[in-house]
Amino acid sequence: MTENIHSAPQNIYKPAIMKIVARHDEAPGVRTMRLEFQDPAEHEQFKETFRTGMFGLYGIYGEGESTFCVASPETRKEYIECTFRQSGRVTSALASADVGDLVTFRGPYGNRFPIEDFYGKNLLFIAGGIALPPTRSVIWSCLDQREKFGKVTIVYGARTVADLVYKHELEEWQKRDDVDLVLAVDPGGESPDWKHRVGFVPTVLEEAAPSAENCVAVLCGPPIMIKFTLNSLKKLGFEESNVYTTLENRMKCGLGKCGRCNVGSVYVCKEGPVFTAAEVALMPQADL
Amino acid sequence: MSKIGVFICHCGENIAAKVDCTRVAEVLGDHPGVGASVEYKYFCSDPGQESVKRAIRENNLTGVVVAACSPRMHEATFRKACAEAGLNPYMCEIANIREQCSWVHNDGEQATDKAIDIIRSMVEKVKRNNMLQPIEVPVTRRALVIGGGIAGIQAALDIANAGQEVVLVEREPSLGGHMAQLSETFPTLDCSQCIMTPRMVEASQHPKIRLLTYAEVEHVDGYIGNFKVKVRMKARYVNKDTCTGCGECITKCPQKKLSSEFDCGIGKRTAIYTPFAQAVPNKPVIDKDNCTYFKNGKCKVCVKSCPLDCIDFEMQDEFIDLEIGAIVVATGFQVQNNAVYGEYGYGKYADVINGLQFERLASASGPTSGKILRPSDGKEPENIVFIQCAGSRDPSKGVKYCSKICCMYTAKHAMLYAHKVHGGKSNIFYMDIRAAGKGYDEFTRRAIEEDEAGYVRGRVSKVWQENGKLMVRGADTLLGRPVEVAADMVVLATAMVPQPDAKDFAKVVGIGYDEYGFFNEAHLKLRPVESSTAGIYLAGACQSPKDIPDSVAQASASASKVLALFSKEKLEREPVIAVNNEATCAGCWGCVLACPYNAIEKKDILDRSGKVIKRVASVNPGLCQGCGTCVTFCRSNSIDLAGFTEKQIFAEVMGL
Amino acid sequence: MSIEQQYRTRAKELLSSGEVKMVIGYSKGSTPDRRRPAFISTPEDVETLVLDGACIANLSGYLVTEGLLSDEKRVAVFLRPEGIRAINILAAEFQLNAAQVEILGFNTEGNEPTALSGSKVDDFAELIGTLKGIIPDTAGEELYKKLEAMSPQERFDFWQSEFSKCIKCYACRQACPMCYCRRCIVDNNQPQWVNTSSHTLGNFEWNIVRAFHLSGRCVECGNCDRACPVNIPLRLINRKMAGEVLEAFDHFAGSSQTQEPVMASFKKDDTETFIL
Amino acid sequence: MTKILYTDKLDNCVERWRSAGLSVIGPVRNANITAYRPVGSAADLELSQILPDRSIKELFFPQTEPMMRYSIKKDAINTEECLPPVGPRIIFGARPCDASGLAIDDPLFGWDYKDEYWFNRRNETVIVSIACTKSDEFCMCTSLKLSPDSTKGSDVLLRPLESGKGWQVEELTDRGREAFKAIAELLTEGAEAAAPTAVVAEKFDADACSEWLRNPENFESRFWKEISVRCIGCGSCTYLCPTCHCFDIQDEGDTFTGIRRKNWDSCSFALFTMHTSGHNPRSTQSARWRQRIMHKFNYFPGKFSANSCSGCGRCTRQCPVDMGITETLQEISKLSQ
Repeated sequence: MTENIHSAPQNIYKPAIMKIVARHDEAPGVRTMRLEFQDPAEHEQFKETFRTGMFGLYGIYGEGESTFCVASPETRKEYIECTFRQSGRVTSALASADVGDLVTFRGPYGNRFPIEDFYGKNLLFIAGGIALPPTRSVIWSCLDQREKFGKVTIVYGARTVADLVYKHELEEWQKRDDVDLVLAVDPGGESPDWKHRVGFVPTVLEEAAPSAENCVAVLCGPPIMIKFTLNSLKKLGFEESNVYTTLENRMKCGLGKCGRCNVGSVYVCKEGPVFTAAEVALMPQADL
Repeated sequence: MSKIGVFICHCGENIAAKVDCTRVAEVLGDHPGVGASVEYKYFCSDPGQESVKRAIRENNLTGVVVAACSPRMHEATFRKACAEAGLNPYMCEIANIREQCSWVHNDGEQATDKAIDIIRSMVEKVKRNNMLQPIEVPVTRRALVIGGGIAGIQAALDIANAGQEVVLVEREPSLGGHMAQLSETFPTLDCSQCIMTPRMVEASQHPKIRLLTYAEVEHVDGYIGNFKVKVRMKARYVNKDTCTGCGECITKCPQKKLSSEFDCGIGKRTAIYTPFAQAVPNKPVIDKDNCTYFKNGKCKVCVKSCPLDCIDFEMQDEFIDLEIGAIVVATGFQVQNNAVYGEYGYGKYADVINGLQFERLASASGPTSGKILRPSDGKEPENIVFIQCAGSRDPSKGVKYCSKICCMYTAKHAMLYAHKVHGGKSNIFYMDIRAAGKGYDEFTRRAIEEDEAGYVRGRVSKVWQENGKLMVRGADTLLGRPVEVAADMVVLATAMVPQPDAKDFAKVVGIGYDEYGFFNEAHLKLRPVESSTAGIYLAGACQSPKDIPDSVAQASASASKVLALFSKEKLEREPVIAVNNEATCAGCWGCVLACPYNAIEKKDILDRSGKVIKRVASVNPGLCQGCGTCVTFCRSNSIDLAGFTEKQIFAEVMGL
Repeated sequence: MSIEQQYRTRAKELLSSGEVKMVIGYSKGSTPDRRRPAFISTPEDVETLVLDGACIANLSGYLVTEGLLSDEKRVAVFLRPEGIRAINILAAEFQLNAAQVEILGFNTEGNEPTALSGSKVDDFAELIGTLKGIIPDTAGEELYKKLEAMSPQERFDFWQSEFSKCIKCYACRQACPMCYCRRCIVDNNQPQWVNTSSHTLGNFEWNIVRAFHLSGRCVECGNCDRACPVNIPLRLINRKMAGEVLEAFDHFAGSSQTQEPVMASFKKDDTETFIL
Repeated sequence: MTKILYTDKLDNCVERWRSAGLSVIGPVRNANITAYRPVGSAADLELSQILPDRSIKELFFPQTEPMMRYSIKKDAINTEECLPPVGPRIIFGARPCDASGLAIDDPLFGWDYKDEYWFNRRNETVIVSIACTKSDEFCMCTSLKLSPDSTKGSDVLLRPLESGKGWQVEELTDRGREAFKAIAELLTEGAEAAAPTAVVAEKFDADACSEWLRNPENFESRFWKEISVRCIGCGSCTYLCPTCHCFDIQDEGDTFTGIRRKNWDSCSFALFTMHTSGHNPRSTQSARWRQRIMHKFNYFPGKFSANSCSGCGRCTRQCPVDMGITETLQEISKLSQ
């Protein structure tokens, strides 16, 4: 686990005001927003502290705050990008916010992906559905300094073609010859012109069979996908300590106080959200 | 955030005289989420509507609030304008700053502040509006008319003559209703049967009308355009397809002393009978309760007498299922049982009769062939006392309302009596004479002036028998003295009341009724022929006491409503309906009980293996009228009303 | 044989014969004057059952625990008359099938429990009939009378002061057998009708909404009152509502398992002039 | 010789403290309940109850408190912070278990990020505890290595005199000494004996319990289901607990102005951990009760080196179904043997 890097504002619960400068609909109910700080000091603080893997609490006054990752990489700190699915009270309010509107952001909180430790290694990114955003932050952090890494493979699956997020970036990665992109949709989710794979992520991963040799895997997805994908990774020879994933629990404070994100003795908000598969294995599985 | 356009209408001076529209527009312009805020003299005018449309297009508005008059006036206008500009019409709302603001306030400043509040709260609502789509309901173009009296016949004929199918259900063995019982009708004194019979025949022979007599509506399901109706065909014990109506069986029936319903008990009938000579269909039924064969297992005289072998004692009630698009309820009325007036001696003295019985006495086809004879001894009465308001306008023993027709028919009775019994003397005790109607007042004047009906203003306190005479004691309130009249016959102008089973029937059909059991119209003034349930209309005295012209007029009005409904293949309905959140529904069925339209059903949620894991409420969008009763009842807060969601209402309140 | 022994024997029979899969009763508590709910599913364990004057909690709420009755097996439960009425309401509101409930009925006069005869909910119809309109016990009775005598303003002040203690834990709701909703109105945050904060407004909102939701449904078992960690006399609000409903609609909550909820049912002779 | 504060001087003390700018708080009985509340005079104090019904926690971490006020304009959002009302205060007559509870939570509110709502109040408050001479069957401080005269979390500890006429004064911290300077003249030097402290029997072996809880195998033990079957999830144990610190953040207001509030929340509530997706990591009441016990006696001590329980016993005392920490830990003690 890496050290916590945190800001120390006067009031730890006071959010920064952000302006929506762009928004993009990724999939039905899923939206990406690009936010810019209004207060230069707050922006400076963010630049100093933000590292890939950290999360924030995005909010609208009157509705509350909701936790999700910073989907933009640590190599691009001029703005914050976040991607969320409209489901609850806060995300519904965020979804109705338009370019030019103001929202709030509190963070960045939590730990980070130890990207320096990945230098010189091959990278395997695996994501399912709406869980591409945290992975994307790592992907861009690495692609923005591509020369420091070996082979880069991205395996991304979604339920249907429509559910794939970051479609424009997928295209971009597809075109790059220094990235190996494997796309898949669940059986029945393909469109007539779908040229990629059909199948569930674990199966597709095994078919694509990237080598575990000198390779770090970053895995994000719904709990059930993670469970099966970990098995597949094991089959492919990955050590649990070389597999990184993120946990996303309900949070209110993000600061290790409010008491609801704990899994066993772990405060996901402070000691996570990034964990190795080895660390996750030590947690009480029933509480995940 | 949304871009809401706010359009503040001056309504000429109606609004602008009190509300500072310029200030309102400025304040609203600064309201978060408002994309345009403008004022104009008349937004409902063509240029006004055009400017709304233009603003929607130019500013990419996501919603519209028109601050103007009541939504009753122009909601439809502006929703249409929005639709024409490419905006979902349900993203448009009206903020009423006229009836609810400028018209009711004196202080301009306060009115302006209030207008701002009203509009702001509506802006907050519109921000949370959803793009609703109208609900399309297919329409079965077949009408059901319940009740074969004059109202039902008229409605059926009007619909059928316009080319639409009609099923006409009558629970008695024959069409006709009360009008067939009447002698002459006011104010023209033409013979009721003479004008009624042709209509009955026309209805029975109309190719578009399916006539079901001796039949009752058992069950009504479904909703406007799509009712499913079950009709019970009561066993007639006579095969009506083969029966020619020759009447042999009736002549031969040994059971001859049964009281005739049609003659209101003053005539007799047999056990196998047709209610009256001109009955349509003119085919008998067997009164099972009084038939010797059914009682003793012996007789079968009718079987022997029938040349065509039509009698079938084994016959059972049958059920017919009908698909119906619209229903006209014309179930009529009854007369109150005057036994409640013990002091008038009704039921105790044979010669105290009610108005309907008098009609039968006066009717040429009645038991006395139109002669006015005392039921007790068949003598011609020399003196008759008519007592008006025998039940009506009497909250203590009778009903609170006015039965509307009694003043007129009592005048008519006095007139008929004068014409038939020369020298007969009539006294009419009345409270006041209500003769509003075409030719009505002239008619009562005629009774008084030409036919010398003796009108006494006052109430009768007691009727008793003395020396073969009925002694009537009352008061003449104009002269301020008690009156006592010795009469040979007393006729009570009995109150019109709903059918005794009207409330149960209303439950079957799913319509509302008032405290008496008269069916409720959707709006007393503006929707007088519609029931509270869409697709069900009312005609005749089942809604309130009515005379023949009123009944016929309402029947035709109902028919026009039905025909309007049938003018389209599909019905577009407001999508303002209840929606249940199945995830949080506790399945207590409170909503099912609370729903006045039977629009909520129980639905099973199954797991993959088909096992019921949960039962929840489910709203039928065709039936739901969007009244919101279920929403208020739902304890777990699971039901919401589209167009008026709790989120919207909450925002509206919080925006104030 | 004491009633306790009698019911232990009965419970043993029911479990041994497989007639019920579980007996919900009382066992010894952490102090001599406390009894705690006990869930017995083997005949051997019936000896831990206790029945005495300290057994006052209404156990009917446990019957609607998710999944308990879904296997269509039967469960026996110790119930006082209020508890039996609660079964009627739960059945009338389709939360359970009363046929699955074997009732071990008892009442407490003074400190000694007496057995109530009957085992199915309908067996107690007559008993329930006799309870109609009778104030069940004297708990809080004095205060109730005092409240009744107060002016509206005084009463408002009284409740304001009581509600000011509320800490919004919703223990009253959790303890109430009638609060079975999967999602309580206060847990609906879209919109958040009722504030979760324990300030005057939020406290009033909650307690009054609850009183309305229980009108015509509360059996006055006192579970809420006992559960309240800050001793708000919650039972009195519900007693008031029960009295109003009895007077206005002749409705005695839990009279039968076909009783319609008073606020959602129309009688045929009700006028319907309020529906347009 | 020790310093003694006689009861009859208490009114003067209250006066003195007040003139020294301290607001005085103590156990007060009102509307059928005893809670720590502002004291008008010494007569308001209810010191005879074993312990106040409500814990001391709410003076530092109230059920609801504003964090900020916001107002939304067309192109701007204004946030106005609401820091807790600052002002020195003295709590007279805290129970040692309550005072310890505060000390237990200090590290939680202070790790990495300092929660000012807690610490501003902590720093401004002098806590004068009174050792217990009475206890009831629910008290369990001794099982948690605390005692009826524990000094943990207190600035001053008072020991009741045998005569019942006052207290021996034991000043523990500078803050306590400072506060007692203001009433120095009202104290007497004396040798009067203190009443014996209450006897609180040890009910369970907390160490053995923690050990059992640390064993991952026991996480899935059937025990959790059995012990919590009657739990109705009402959460009053957590709301009365002096150490339970879970909270929620809620916005309240009309459309454009409002208050963001910090409100108590409870791990006993089903919705506490519910994800928006509907997935709930702790979906059963037994999982929630396990979390509560695990958190207090395994996770929390692992992080902050003390059990998150000061043994006040309120959880059991109030539980509508007669459950509580004592019973659970007693059972665990048995299992761990």
